[in-house]
Amino acid sequence: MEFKLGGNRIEIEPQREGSVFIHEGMILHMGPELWLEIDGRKHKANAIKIDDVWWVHVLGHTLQFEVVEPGINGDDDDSGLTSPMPGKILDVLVTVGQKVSSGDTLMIMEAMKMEHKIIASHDGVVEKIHYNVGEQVNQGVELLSLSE
Amino acid sequence: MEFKLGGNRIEIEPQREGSVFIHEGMILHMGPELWLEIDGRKHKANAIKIDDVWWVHVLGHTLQFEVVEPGINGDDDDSGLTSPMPGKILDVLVTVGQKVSSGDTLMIMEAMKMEHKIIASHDGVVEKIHYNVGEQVNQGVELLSLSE
Amino acid sequence: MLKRILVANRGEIACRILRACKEAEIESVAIFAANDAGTLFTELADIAIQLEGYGLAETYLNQQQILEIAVEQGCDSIHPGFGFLSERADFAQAVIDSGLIWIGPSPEAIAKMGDKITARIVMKEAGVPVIPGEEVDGGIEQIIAAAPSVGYPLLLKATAGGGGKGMRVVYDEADLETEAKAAMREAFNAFGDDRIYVEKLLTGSRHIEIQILADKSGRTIHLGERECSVQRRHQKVFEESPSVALDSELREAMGEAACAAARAVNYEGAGTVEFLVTPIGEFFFLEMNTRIQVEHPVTEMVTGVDLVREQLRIASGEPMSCGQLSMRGHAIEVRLYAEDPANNFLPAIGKLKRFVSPTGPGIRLDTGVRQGDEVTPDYDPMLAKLIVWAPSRKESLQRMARALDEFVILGCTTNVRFLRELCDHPDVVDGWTTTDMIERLWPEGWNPDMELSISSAGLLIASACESSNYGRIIQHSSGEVGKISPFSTINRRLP
Amino acid sequence: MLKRILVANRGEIACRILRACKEAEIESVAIFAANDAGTLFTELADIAIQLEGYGLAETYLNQQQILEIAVEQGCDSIHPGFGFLSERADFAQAVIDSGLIWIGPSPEAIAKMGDKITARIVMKEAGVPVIPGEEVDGGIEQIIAAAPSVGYPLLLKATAGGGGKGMRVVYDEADLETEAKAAMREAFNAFGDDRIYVEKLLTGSRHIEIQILADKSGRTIHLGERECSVQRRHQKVFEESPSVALDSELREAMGEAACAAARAVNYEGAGTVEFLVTPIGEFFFLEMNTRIQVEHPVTEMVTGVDLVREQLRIASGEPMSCGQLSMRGHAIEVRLYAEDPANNFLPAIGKLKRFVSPTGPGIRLDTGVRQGDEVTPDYDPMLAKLIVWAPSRKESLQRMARALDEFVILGCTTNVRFLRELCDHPDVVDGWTTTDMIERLWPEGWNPDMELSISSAGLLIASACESSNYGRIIQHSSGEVGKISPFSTINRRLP
Repeated sequence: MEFKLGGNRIEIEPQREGSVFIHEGMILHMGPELWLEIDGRKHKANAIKIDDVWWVHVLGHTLQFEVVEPGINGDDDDSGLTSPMPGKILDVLVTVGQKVSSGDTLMIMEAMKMEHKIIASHDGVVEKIHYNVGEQVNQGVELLSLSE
Repeated sequence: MEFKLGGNRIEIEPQREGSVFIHEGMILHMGPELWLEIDGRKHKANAIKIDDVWWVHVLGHTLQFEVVEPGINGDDDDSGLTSPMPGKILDVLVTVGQKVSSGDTLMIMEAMKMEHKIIASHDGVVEKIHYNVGEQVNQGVELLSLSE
Repeated sequence: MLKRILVANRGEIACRILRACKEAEIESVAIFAANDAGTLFTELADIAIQLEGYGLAETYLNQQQILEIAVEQGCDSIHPGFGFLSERADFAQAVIDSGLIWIGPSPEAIAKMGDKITARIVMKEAGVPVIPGEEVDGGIEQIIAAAPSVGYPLLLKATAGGGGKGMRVVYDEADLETEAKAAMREAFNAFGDDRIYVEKLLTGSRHIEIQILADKSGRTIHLGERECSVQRRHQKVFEESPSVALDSELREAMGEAACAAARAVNYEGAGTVEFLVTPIGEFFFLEMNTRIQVEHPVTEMVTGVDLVREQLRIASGEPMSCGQLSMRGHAIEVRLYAEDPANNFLPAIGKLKRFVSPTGPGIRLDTGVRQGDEVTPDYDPMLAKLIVWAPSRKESLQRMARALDEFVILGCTTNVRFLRELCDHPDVVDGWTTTDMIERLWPEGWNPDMELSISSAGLLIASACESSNYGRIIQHSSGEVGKISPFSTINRRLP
Repeated sequence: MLKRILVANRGEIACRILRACKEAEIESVAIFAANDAGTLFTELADIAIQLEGYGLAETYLNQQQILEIAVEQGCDSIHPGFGFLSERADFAQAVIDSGLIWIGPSPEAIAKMGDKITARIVMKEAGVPVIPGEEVDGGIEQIIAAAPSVGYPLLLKATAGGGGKGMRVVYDEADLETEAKAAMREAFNAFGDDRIYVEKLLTGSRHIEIQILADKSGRTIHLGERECSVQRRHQKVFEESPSVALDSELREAMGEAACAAARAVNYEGAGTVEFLVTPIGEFFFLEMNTRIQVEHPVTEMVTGVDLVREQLRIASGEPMSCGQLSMRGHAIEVRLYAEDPANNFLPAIGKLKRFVSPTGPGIRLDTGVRQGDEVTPDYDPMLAKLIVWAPSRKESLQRMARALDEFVILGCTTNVRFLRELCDHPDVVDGWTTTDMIERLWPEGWNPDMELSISSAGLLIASACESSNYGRIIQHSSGEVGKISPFSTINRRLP
């Protein structure tokens, strides 16, 4: 089974015996509740799946694991200049064809009453600007295209 | 539609328009949450069905309504001498054939670390004793039969 | 400094103690019976060990097994909570004999106070006033012989007892034998000891108790009073501090008497001295509870002292951390029971499908359960305690009313509404709380003060939900997949 | 006595005020935008009225519409909470002109303190020390002209502002123009006023504020300090009282200065005077917040004063109810934000599929959300405030750590873990909290201090759940029946 955690792909195949799962010396007991056993100590865990992501709370930490569907091997580029959340474009600081360097501010958008900068993740040339000042954007949409 | 509330049967057919229900001047708005409107004021309500009983929390009160299946007209006698909860019979104070009066203590059972008396709901003669001292009983089982 | 504590209890008080351990950075070991697996307190422990056996005697009252676990798990101490083994001198002694620290007073102090007759005698000697009564040594004949000199109404109490178990009021000589037998049976089941003694029933009295703390350096202080007069079936349901019945003079006199009681048995740790206070302001020693008390939070909120953490400090030999006390405002605790107050407070069972507790300023919830938990008949029906604090008694009652209105519990009958109605009952508002209050106000039993529109509203909701298939949740989890067919639900839709 | 209050706010602070109304037995009217329908605060009001329109300007900032609703609903007063219209003198005046009571200080006091430049001048006159800076009147040229005399690093602040909006640190002249423009834009969007002024950035300082109360009888008192130094993006995240940096002498000096500041504008109600305190113990007036503050609960827990209820008393013309204060123990508040602290605190959205808050002694939760609620990008990402009280600062930090460990939130990224790590960070434990602390400790941004075993454990859990179909809930409610087929779930089971 494959997951993504913070952009990294991880494979895992825990040993399973009925409702008990084992991995790296840790034991997970699965009943109506989840109990994780490490060094003989049991800890309650919480997990819930939302869309393709497992949200896991364990030992005071909250982690998100995206399920990678078997067979799919798309090299989806996480460095895309996408909108981190729904909001409004306040300013576009570049034009199509402009050369930009990693770290340059390309756009400014407003969401949750705060301004957020959209910053170039690598050097390149602006190929397309998908939204203009004043437009509302949804979460996850691509705001600009940047050549490699 | 018919319900039982505290032994009484009540019939109700609220007016319905889509997700709005009306009864005796009260309006219920049904969305992901329940909002009851009385005299223009909205109050949040909570409801959940467990087995055949609707548990309703409204205006600080908690009520239970048992659904009466249409067609069923059984005059089930709620004055039956049934076990109010799982427990153990501690004492049987009557014998078969004994005449008892309403209010007489017939049995003593223990549950939740307390003693509870099973009391005659009407005058009658003990017809059958279903459990003896020391036996475990489940909730809702008939403990004794009493003639009318 | 303690390093690893075994908490020999369950439910709400186990949660309270386990959280105190966590905060004090002391490791904790919980023990649980099979039917408590997965409940809240097992979650809060660093280590949770399942007890073998069934029933109380084989599990939470099984001294041998508990001691073995404590030793195996490398514990250095045991906290007994309340109930269960908390007032068993033999267990305290066995803990000490195993080389562990007993978080509580000495076995001698427990024994003296636990035997209610010895306690009466010790208190008399220490100059603490006791209730008129007869220190009979159990046995039905002795009780019958002692009764006439005490007079009716009288109270039968378990010599080994507490918590209302084995306690019976007798108004008439005709009922004496039946009630005495019932009391003896209950006492035997609860404490393994069927001795009963006889006291005068002081009607119209208040139950007021004084919290004390005593450390190994010899300091003994009192932390003011709690009034716990509102009781049903001799179990407290509504507790507050301070009491409207005490002025500073009476408070100091009772506080002094409580400290004298503690010193008379070389008391160490947290303890409570219970008194009955008559309408004219006399007070009588009832008993001393040699453990933390269910209602300790009201004292914590008024004094700002963390009593459980002080227990841990004192047990480890440190002096208590509280200096000069600064009492402030008013606190009220209500006990949330799984019971039907409209049916003589009969315990109830069920699954807590909804359990939404109030939040906001001045609210504290000490709970042993959370949404989804099952209330079983195996244990005491107390689910949780809701405690509020506010600057004044009036504001405290208003806050409690607000909090109880917000509390939603579906799936198990509870006393929430009963508690809510107490908050604005004139006798409670005016402070006319006495131990016979509930019988006095509702001699025919309590029923909710419910306008017709409420039941009508409930009916509308139930019928609308039923006809529209509202809120039916079908959970597909590993264990349950396929058990419930969605089609059966659809079939039951009404036109 | 007030009879019916309109609460012109939403979320957590609306809940706080509505509960205070309930407790004070005053009727309450909530107003809500369409996208807030069904949220917690609308539940807690006696009457909830939906606002027409979309966006802040048409709803929560729509003075005309709010006033019309207040009059239509027969309200006698308006409580503005914090943010939104709370510091709008014109709104306060309009409320008064409509014949209603404004629960807050006079429009004149708001105007004087709200215009940061006027406030600086009034404070200088009242003998309250202010931060070195230039009271420029806005406009990019004036800012550029004033900067050199103030020197770098400097702070651009919105003249009409507060809450970190329109505030920018400039370390280098090269960035001045860009940052000033951004600040002006943000200020305009937040306050409808783009004026900016310039102050020296006092690095290594602490943000310490004094709570005051003033009633119509002329009594003005201070309720001690709150230290709010731990900030990210100039917004407070961790607040406590008392501050380790103040001794009783400095506390009294600052308290006196705060009361002088309040008296200088004939202040009425609850207010906060903010100061920067330098490492050598100088203090400078920052600004006065003429409203209830987000972090007011820490003062409530230390002083035992219910500040919101006192606001209601004072507005109705009664004297404040608190007499001689008795400060006790230590309180800490953390602000729970829907944000990703590992990604420069970027706000986050999502549905709160699990929201299980801690309970037990010394815990207070002031929340605007509960399990099942959606966090949208429409409003401020603050979800709730978790406040703890304990007898000492150390115990308070231990309690907060315990509480945050218990807090389970799934479905929306929050700063819970960041807050948890603050609790035992040596600088926090030792009290070395300064306003630049987060940048100082994590110059490259914060990342959770997570052992490999944690992510490994998470991975095990995710894979086990995925392969065993655990915890998939399909809800069949009226609106959703049939939307999700159980078969699609079964199909996705892995072998």
